[in-house]
Amino acid sequence: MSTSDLAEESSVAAAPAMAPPPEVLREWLGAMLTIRRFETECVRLSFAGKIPGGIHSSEGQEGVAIGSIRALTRDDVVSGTHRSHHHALAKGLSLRIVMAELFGRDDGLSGGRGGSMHLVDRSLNFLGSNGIVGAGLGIAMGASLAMQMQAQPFVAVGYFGDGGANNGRVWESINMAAIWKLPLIAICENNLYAVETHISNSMAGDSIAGRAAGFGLPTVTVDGQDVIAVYQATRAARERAIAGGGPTFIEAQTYRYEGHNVGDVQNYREKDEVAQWRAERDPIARLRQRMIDDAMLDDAQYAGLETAAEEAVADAIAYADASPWPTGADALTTYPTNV
Amino acid sequence: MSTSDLAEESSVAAAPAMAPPPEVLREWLGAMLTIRRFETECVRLSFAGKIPGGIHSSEGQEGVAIGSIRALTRDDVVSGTHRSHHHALAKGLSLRIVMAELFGRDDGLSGGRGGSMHLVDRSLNFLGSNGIVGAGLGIAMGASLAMQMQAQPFVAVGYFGDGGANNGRVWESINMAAIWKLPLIAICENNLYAVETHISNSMAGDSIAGRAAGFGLPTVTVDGQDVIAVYQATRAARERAIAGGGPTFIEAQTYRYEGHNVGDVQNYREKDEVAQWRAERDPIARLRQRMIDDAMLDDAQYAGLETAAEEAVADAIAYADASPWPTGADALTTYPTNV
Amino acid sequence: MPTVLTYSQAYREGVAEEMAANEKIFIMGTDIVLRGGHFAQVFGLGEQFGASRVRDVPISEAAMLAAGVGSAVCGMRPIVDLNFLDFSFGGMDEICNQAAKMSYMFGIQVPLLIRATNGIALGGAQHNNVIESWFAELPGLNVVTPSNPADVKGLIKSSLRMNDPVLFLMHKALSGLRGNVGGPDDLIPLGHANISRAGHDVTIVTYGVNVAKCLEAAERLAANGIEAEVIDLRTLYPLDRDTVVESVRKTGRAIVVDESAAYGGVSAEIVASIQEAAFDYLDAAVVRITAPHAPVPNSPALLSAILPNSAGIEAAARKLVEVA
Amino acid sequence: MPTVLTYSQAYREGVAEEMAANEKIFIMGTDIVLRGGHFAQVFGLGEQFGASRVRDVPISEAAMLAAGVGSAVCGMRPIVDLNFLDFSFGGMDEICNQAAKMSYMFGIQVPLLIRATNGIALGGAQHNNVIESWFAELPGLNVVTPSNPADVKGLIKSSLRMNDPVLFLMHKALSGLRGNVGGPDDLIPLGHANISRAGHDVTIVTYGVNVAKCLEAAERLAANGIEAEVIDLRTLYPLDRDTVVESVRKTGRAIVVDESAAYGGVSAEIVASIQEAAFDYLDAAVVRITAPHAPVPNSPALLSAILPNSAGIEAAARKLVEVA
Ligand SMILES: Cc1ncc(C[n+]2csc(CCOP(=O)(O)OP(=O)(O)O)c2C)c(N)n1
Ligand SMILES: Cc1ncc(C[n+]2csc(CCOP(=O)(O)OP(=O)(O)O)c2C)c(N)n1
Ligand SMILES: [Mg+2]
Ligand SMILES: [Mg+2]
Repeated sequence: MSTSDLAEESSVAAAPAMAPPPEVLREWLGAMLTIRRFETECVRLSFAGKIPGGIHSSEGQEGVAIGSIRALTRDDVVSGTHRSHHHALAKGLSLRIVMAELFGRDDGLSGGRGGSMHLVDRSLNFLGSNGIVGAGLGIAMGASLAMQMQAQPFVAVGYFGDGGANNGRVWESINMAAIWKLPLIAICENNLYAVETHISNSMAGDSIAGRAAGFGLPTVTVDGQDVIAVYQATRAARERAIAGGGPTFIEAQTYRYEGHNVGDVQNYREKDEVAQWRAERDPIARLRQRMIDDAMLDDAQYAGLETAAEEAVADAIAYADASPWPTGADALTTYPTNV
Repeated sequence: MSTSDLAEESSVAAAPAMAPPPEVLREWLGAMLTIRRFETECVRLSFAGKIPGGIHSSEGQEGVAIGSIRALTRDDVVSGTHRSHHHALAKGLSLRIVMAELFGRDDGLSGGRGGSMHLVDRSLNFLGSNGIVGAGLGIAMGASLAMQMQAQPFVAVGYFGDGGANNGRVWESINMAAIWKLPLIAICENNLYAVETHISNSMAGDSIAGRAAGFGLPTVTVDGQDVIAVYQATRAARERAIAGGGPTFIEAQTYRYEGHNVGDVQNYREKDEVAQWRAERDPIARLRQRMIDDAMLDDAQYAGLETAAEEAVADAIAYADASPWPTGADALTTYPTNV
Repeated sequence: MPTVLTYSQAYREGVAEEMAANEKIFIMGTDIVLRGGHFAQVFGLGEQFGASRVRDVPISEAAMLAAGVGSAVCGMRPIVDLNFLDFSFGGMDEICNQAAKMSYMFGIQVPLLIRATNGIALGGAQHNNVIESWFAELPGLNVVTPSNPADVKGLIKSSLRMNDPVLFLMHKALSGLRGNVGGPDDLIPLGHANISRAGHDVTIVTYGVNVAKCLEAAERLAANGIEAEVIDLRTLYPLDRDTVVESVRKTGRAIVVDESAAYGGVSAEIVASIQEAAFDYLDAAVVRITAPHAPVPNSPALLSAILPNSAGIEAAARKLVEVA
Repeated sequence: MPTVLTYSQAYREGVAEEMAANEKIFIMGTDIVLRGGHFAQVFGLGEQFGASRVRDVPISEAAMLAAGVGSAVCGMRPIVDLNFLDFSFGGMDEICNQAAKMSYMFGIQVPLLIRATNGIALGGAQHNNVIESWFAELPGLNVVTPSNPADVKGLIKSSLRMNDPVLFLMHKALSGLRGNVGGPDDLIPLGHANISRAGHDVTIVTYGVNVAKCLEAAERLAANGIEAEVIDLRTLYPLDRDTVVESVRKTGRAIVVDESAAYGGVSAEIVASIQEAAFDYLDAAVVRITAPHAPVPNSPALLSAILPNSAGIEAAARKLVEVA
């Protein structure tokens, strides 16, 4: 594993909830910069034909991933969506090995069997991104059941989108977690769009969080572009879950800067809208500014973080590019193997 | 069609919402008595082996079916559940032909192809009972879409149970009806149990209606054992829908007197509980008392209704029993037939 | 002295033994705590193992299966009791896109057992979909279809020790069938067909409820000098093609009996496998006996018209032996 | 002058013509109004027909299919565009237990068209389930699998005039394929296979994306004196067994090519049907060429290892002609 990977900080969860110390915030900033760099490079590499099938960029949503996953320990489980590079990297998956998987190469997480929507690292308790809307939350719910039954002091986090909030199975899982008081944190990344469809055209009711409240579990709405706010909400949810208080529903209001997938024409939103989110609410810019204001960061330090991010991603790309293609032998095994 | 069938009263929907006249209430009372007699006889006939596969008795829930369906016209569509004899009979399906279907005979609604969970009458716009929890609501939702698109002044009513309220597809359909403002009336017959499972063990949140409210549509809770209250709620919902105001969610609080299915041991509830519902909240007894109090009914009239119900059901049973078994030819056709 | 149990009781006993031996096994399903499931297949286990290990769930097929998948990859060995196999429709993604795929995509095995009641009986078209072949066809799943109490017990015990998903399908019409069952250590491995009756004139391949019908036909054929070999597949995946092919190489004639509609499915796979591996030994085309390509009716009068029966099997075998 | 369109455009043109002719037809699907679907298969129709007849829906597969079933039985002719066929998992009950059953149970026909993208390409295991055989096997559904733009247009027009449910499956890898298409009155009926190439030495049966691979193999075989007859099934249900059987009776040899995993499915049905109706004409066992029994990988390097290819088809045909 490359040393530049975004190691998941299990110590963070023990830090005081309200004011993460400067070195912690600097790590978060660097991690968000790394994710952003990773994603912008992935878009470029998709167009260049290096990433077969393309990706769903999480650019703009870095704050949700880092804010929530930095509130977890390594033992806590994370289960993602089709748009999960940020979750995977936040959980500490190796940049190199993720990139190799995106490239379809032998050194990838799954030797090329998975791809962008199927990233996984069992040892880091990242149970996978998921190609199917709503499915990742269900797996997290099941994981939280296992934790409860085994009396483990862990939680499971399941992500889904605003679009996913219209999928019935999501509410089935929320209900099950609520009746059994499972240590589940359901995080809805509401980025306003499901592909081209704005939430106002697909969803009735006042808000996703409002809908969730009817399912009898604590529900919070958080500014997903404020990494510290996301951290605090997740931290509180984790504490409640570990104490036996059951699941929490977090609606994180966020935004994706890129199209739904690489090549999306984006005729469904104004260029201005994207520009405004970038200019006014960017999670990286806001944390940076806050830290500068609080004298936790200077320009040189920030430049250093940027450079480190660029270098780490460049290193991952070089690694992936050098990795051989998998041979067919593996794909030809029958499944289940029953061994 | 036997003249004793519970003809659906399209005139009723034009009557004043608040005080149905005595002759209308007497018809309702007779219809509820007929359903009750039908169901108690069906239980007996199931044990006697006359109804292969048994039934799900709606005894106790007559008020929901009559109250809601008497607020509809013939053109309004109804789509039911596994427990739908009351809906079918309220919609005016022939007692004889329904009974013949339960018997598995050639003169049944579908010549024995359907059975208790698959009753249908297209000409009366009863689009079927349904063996699958939650499915009937979806069909009603689709029917209401067709009405809206064809600018027809009709509504569709879809029923489901408290158990069904935990099935994700129910909420998908509610959401879709709400965003498109479809003329759908979703009626949850909350009889507290799904087979042996009490709602408190399967459902998180304060109430089903409360859950529904988060989906952005008008929601009412009604005493399902008060047939007039159900009528009024449905009437109001229908008026709103026809006026373009979209769907309504009605939670009708009711109770089933019999087990889930014929033979259910019912060790999950106290005998007292059933006795209490029968004694204190029975929809037939309550309407009878109210009519007697208001001098709309005397004992002789009531006895007459009882006798008529008994005779109609006896007639249906005799008809079914005399009907021949279907021959296999029909079952051997390939489907789809593509004709 | 051998124990005689019903098909349902054999399941319960097998599950109870495995649950006692392995505390990671637990059950989720609708109405299983008191009722013990629609076929009383886990009756009493609620009391025996308590509310944590025997759980009533809401009517949320997707969520109960997701709970199964998620808990299976985090240390538990869930049994999700789907009640009727038809209800798998509500959680098809969890079965086919999650449970079935993780081993291949992630290298994470999913020790999830899904029990369901399959097969044709009363209840109408929506409760009698014959779709076991779907799961056998889909890479990543094991499919077990026992025909008698002994096999139920031996196979459920093996299934509960598998590390990959297993669909354990119990035929509606067999639940009351009585028979001897094995002891705590009698396991039947997946992927091994059973020669229910030996014979050399014709091979009859089947599984589940039709095994008894084929044996009945075979008895009558024997009275007429025709010795049929009846093979009970026991598991549809893994599929024991070897036993089938070996038999057909001996008899030169084969009949496949299946309740499914007359298109594809397990029976077509058996036919295709036989002709691939035993073409030169075949004296005549392999005969399929299935239900027609139509939904399943409710009336007993119609049911008996569509289901394979022993007279039809007997007649087909007789004809096959005569012509070839 | 004939019109040349892509496979996706041919669909759009067929749908547009039928929508113009029949105001009951409308479309529901995710992201179809502006994007025109993931493969631009209805690009522009949102603008042409307006928001009532071309509707973006929430990601609610069960509800969009239920909306289809319910509206279909109340006078409309809905097209539910499922995007990837894999997403049918979320509305399987609506397809298989509702749409497919009403005609039989109720005598109510359901003129519902479900469009989906099927077949194997990039995207990983969860977006590449080969399950078209499931729907062909399940009584009550028609299944259409066009292999070229002309067939797309002719078949979608016929499908939109059917009174029973149709699954219209368009292969991912074909969406950009260009070819001539017919005019407004050129309909291709369901249930009629197409002899894509005539020949007398060996019959190759296939559908969808593999038709081109088989034709490629046939050309190379012809250069070596072997004349292969290539049959494009066009629709999996109704299945045109007659055309297949007639061909095999002539050639005495058959190969079935299918992307599905090596168990059951359409290819097994074809093998079983051939040997049932042409056993005495067969010089050798029918050969199946399929993908292995494993989920579908994402890497192009692995994909090419699992998919049938023209070299493999050619080799199989050559061997078949040599040995028999
Ligand atoms: C069950 C299912 N239906 C449809 C899709 C196709 N699809 C993939 S992503 C997506 C949009 C998801 O929107 P949202 O949940 O808001 O997540 P976002 O893309 O905004 O991160 C759709 C429709 C899918 N993968 N799974
Ligand atoms: C999708 C599905 N899951 C499970 C069942 C089995 N089942 C039939 S009725 C029933 C209970 C339904 O409870 P509820 O919705 O409250 O209706 P009630 O029986 O009380 O009328 C169950 C679990 C089914 N028919 N469909
Ligand atoms: Mg979104
Ligand atoms: Mg109930």
